[in-house]
Amino acid sequence: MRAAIVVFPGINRERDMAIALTLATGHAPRMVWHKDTTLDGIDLVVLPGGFSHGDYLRCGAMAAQSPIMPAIRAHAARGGLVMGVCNGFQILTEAGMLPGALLRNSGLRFLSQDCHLRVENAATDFTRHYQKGQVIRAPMAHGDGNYFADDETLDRLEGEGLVAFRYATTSGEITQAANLNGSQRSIAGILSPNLRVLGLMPHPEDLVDTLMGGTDGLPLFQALAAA
Amino acid sequence: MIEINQALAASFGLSAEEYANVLRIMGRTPTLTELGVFSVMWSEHCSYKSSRVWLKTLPTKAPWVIHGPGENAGVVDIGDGLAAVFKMESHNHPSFIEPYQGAATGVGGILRDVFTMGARPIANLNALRFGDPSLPRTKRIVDGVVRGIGGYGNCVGVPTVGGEVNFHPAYNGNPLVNAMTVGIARKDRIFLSAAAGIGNPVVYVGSKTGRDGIHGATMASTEFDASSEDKRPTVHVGDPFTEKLLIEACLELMATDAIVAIQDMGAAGLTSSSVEMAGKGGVGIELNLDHVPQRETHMTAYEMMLSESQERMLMVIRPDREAMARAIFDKWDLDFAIIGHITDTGRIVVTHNGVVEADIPLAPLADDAPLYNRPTTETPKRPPLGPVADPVGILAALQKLIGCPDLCSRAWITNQYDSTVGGQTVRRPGAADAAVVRLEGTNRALALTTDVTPRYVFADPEMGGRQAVAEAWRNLTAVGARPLAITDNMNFGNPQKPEIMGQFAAAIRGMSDACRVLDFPVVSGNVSLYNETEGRAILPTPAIGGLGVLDDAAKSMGIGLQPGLGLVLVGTLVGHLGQSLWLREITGREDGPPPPVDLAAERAVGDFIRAQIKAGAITACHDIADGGLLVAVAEMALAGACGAHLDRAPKGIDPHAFWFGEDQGCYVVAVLEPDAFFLEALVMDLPAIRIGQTGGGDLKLDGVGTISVETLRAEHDRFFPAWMETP
Amino acid sequence: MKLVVTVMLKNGVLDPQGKAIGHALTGLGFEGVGEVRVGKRIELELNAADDATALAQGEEMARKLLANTVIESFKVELA
Amino acid sequence: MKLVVTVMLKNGVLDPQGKAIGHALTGLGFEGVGEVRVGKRIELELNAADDATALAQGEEMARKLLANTVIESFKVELA
Ligand SMILES: Nc1ncnc2c1ncn2[C@@H]1O[C@H](COP(=O)(O)OP(=O)(O)O)[C@@H](O)[C@H]1O
Ligand SMILES: [Mg+2]
Repeated sequence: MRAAIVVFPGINRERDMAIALTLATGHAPRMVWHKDTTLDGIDLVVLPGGFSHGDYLRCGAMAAQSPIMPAIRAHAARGGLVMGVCNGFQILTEAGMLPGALLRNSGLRFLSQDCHLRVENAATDFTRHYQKGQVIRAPMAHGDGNYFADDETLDRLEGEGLVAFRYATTSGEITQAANLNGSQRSIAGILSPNLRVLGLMPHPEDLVDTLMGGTDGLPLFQALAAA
Repeated sequence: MIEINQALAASFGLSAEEYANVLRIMGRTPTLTELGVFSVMWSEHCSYKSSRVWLKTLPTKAPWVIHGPGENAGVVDIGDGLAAVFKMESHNHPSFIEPYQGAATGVGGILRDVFTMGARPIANLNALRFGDPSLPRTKRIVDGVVRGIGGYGNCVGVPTVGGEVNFHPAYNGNPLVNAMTVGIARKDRIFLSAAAGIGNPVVYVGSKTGRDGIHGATMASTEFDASSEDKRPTVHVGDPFTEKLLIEACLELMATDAIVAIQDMGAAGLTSSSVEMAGKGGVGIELNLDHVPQRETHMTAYEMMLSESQERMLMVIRPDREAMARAIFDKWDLDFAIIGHITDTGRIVVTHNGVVEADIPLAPLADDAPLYNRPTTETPKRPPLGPVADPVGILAALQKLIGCPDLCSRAWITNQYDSTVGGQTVRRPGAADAAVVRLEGTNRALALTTDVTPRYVFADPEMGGRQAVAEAWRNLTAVGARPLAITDNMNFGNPQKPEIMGQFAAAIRGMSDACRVLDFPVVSGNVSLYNETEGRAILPTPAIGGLGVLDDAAKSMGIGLQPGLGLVLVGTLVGHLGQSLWLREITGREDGPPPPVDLAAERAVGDFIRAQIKAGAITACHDIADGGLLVAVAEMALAGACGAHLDRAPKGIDPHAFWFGEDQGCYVVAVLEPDAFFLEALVMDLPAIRIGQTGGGDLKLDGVGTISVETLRAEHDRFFPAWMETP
Repeated sequence: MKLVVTVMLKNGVLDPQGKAIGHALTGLGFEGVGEVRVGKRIELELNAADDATALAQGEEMARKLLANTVIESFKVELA
Repeated sequence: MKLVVTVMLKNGVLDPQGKAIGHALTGLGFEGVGEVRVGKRIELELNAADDATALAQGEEMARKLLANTVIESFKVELA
């Protein structure tokens, strides 16, 4: 697994992501500058979390116009793996590579706390090491994670099994209270139709070490390492 | 043209005597820009004229101290060839004027003090004091300050891992926002600010200069621009995105050999950075303001020298590295401009549009800076409290205390701060007595805390100063860390009042004693005076930021209980209710002396606790502080979602005094083998008594009653959301 | 010349900020407050050959960057 | 009736967002982009006796809640 992390100005979880990928794959990912234009020899492209371009205007809007984006699109079009986490998810929606948009959290406050995710589709290169219906814990840290799409899009995502994760209670129930940011249908992560592009808001990369409180995020990286 | 005279100098904040000194040094009437330079360099903020004589008495040395006070931040050796760089700084007044931007730029400023020394910031903390929660203004300030700290810290990607929040009416018109940053550098790669190398270029990097925060006194001089009042608020707006780029660009350049000296542009921006760099290096400096990147048009020399625009740095670099340095800043889309060079004249010379706007000898500017030994009066000692009856009972008091603004859950605040970015946060806010952050790529971790109990300092400044340092040391100890050093933020009222200066002097004495006995020197700090509104001073608040190290991050200790353990109280608890929260919240009194701190006992008990944690004998540990023993146990129960069965209070002490007294130097520990633990304590001749057993979902107090942990949680969690999320 | 690009959330996209403001206004005692919606006003100096060019450029800027047409609608005007 | 309250940062106050947008537009190849400033547009339905009352209420709302007059200026209009 040859992974690359795209470094947009203002992102800040690239180191966390590199640690998780290194742990799972045994070697350090390549760091790719947003002004680069090629992704040769890469199997997995990761768009990490943070505040690209300060999250000014709209989260991810300016990064979605970066010089590297055509190469990422081409990589996805070839069936390559792409994962966008938090700001990375926002960038993927702004770039139109995943449907919908991420609006301001419904409570209008930044949310930094652990949340629980129910794995909705375990038959992907990202989620194979989880069971469908399994509940995992992950830290969230965002101000704009409120997933929005029109009903038609939501129905299609659900119908085609493209919802990867939903916010849930510890026992796996989908409730309004567990849906901390107000996302439509409690959606926390979605997939492209070929299941090779994943966007999700919470941070599995920050829960890969018992010292930091758990390893619920590790199977995702191990699955990728084996993909 | 504006006339330069004593009246103008007075409006710039210079006294008649100070202005006479300016005239003597210059040998002529200064220009407006020169007067501006003197006024900011001799301001309380930059010159420490009221506090310097006292600050000098603080202990600042230890074998592990690499740089004590005098640099942008303190530097201590933390092993493995690494150094921790840290400092705390206040942004009190700006946060009152505009809470969001005031707090945000406070975070930005302290970050720059740390990365300017070559350290990557790895953690932020803060110490906040607000007024009476029942005032609408307090709510607005809390909301803005919390959003501002989060808005800046989250964006730059430095986890906010700890802090403290208190409420008291003394802060109604003057909240305190103290921000602390901790960074990590290789200990042989620390960057200092002393300029060197005659002819070396002086480089300006970061954001462009605007008319931000130019001294209020000048604002009133509308001659500069008749319509300026409305256009130039003194508020700074922070740009955390640019700060993030600045961090990355500076650290990238610091990995090379290009930088000779570097200094952030903080208060009094270009003036203090250039004066201090040249002054410290014993050289001269020449600036040509035509080359300063400007955001606004027609800026004068005076405005550029005094602007406090954020996210800017000044460097002296090697001339042959200019192209490489420029390329790095270009890559990060930041301004990079050579605005002058180092000279051998010992003077600062500033030109603009071909005119010399300032030409000042640096040595007298620094050496003849005012220094005041202001009169002090001692705070009278408080008489002992005497007996106080318990009007409500133990469990009712516990419920009230655990939910009161000073003790309730801070989750509403900490959940707005990104505490996990970086992936190294071992102990998040609320999980332990100090935050624990691992050093990436090592097994080591830093423990970090901020502490002071202002009501103690107010009642007895010397004991309160001592307590603040002792509590920081204790909190680091409770997570198993070796306490190394502190930074401090001295927030006081008007130093021209002898009783305020007396508080300051006594607090410093108390702090110094504690630092000495605990081997816990001061390596950096900040002083914020004149915290008064309408003649009413804040409570004296010497906030302490403590730093300790753990050789093994996996050995850090939290406060959460688990079932099946013995609960032990270590330390001498006599039930001191003076200045306790119980006294205030339950009887409405703020009376009596604060609890005494016996430094020798503090040290002995703390060293024992640390050794026991290291030996693996302890499973959870919490010091006794605000609210006393029972609140400490309740917090441990909440953190671990596990109850406890507590024995009766010992004979000879009132139960409410036992459960709620705020005696110092005490810890509650949960241990698997109490007998072995008692034996260890006995060997060391330290007081340790069994107080109960963990397990179940309730706190059961023998002879008192039972309350469920979930009931406590409901009380604990209620205040902030109920207060802040209803219009 | 100066362009003004106004960006508002489309109808049907929930606007929590607008809702919160409406709530707060009512809480402050203002009566008769109905729906509140919050959008952006972007003012930009532009050096264009003429008004029509400027407006056309503004449209393109909005479509490419200033608005996300999945959730937002926009309007471009000369100031 | 419908009120529109426009809130902009005062002149001279740094607008980091506007700065970043200007930068991005130039990066996208738009030429001649000068200063960019970003503000808020708040549209609100209001049930008031007449236009003058509505405008007066809007002013008060802006001063009390919608604008931060330390750093922002505002304008109230009827839509
Ligand atoms: N209360 C204090 N205790 C210890 N050191 C202090 C204190 N106040 C200021 N200092 C030290 O004095 C120096 C100047 O501080 P300051 O003016 O805040 O620096 P900066 O301009 O970098 O913000 C720093 O080295 C700081 O650590
Ligand atoms: Mg500094």
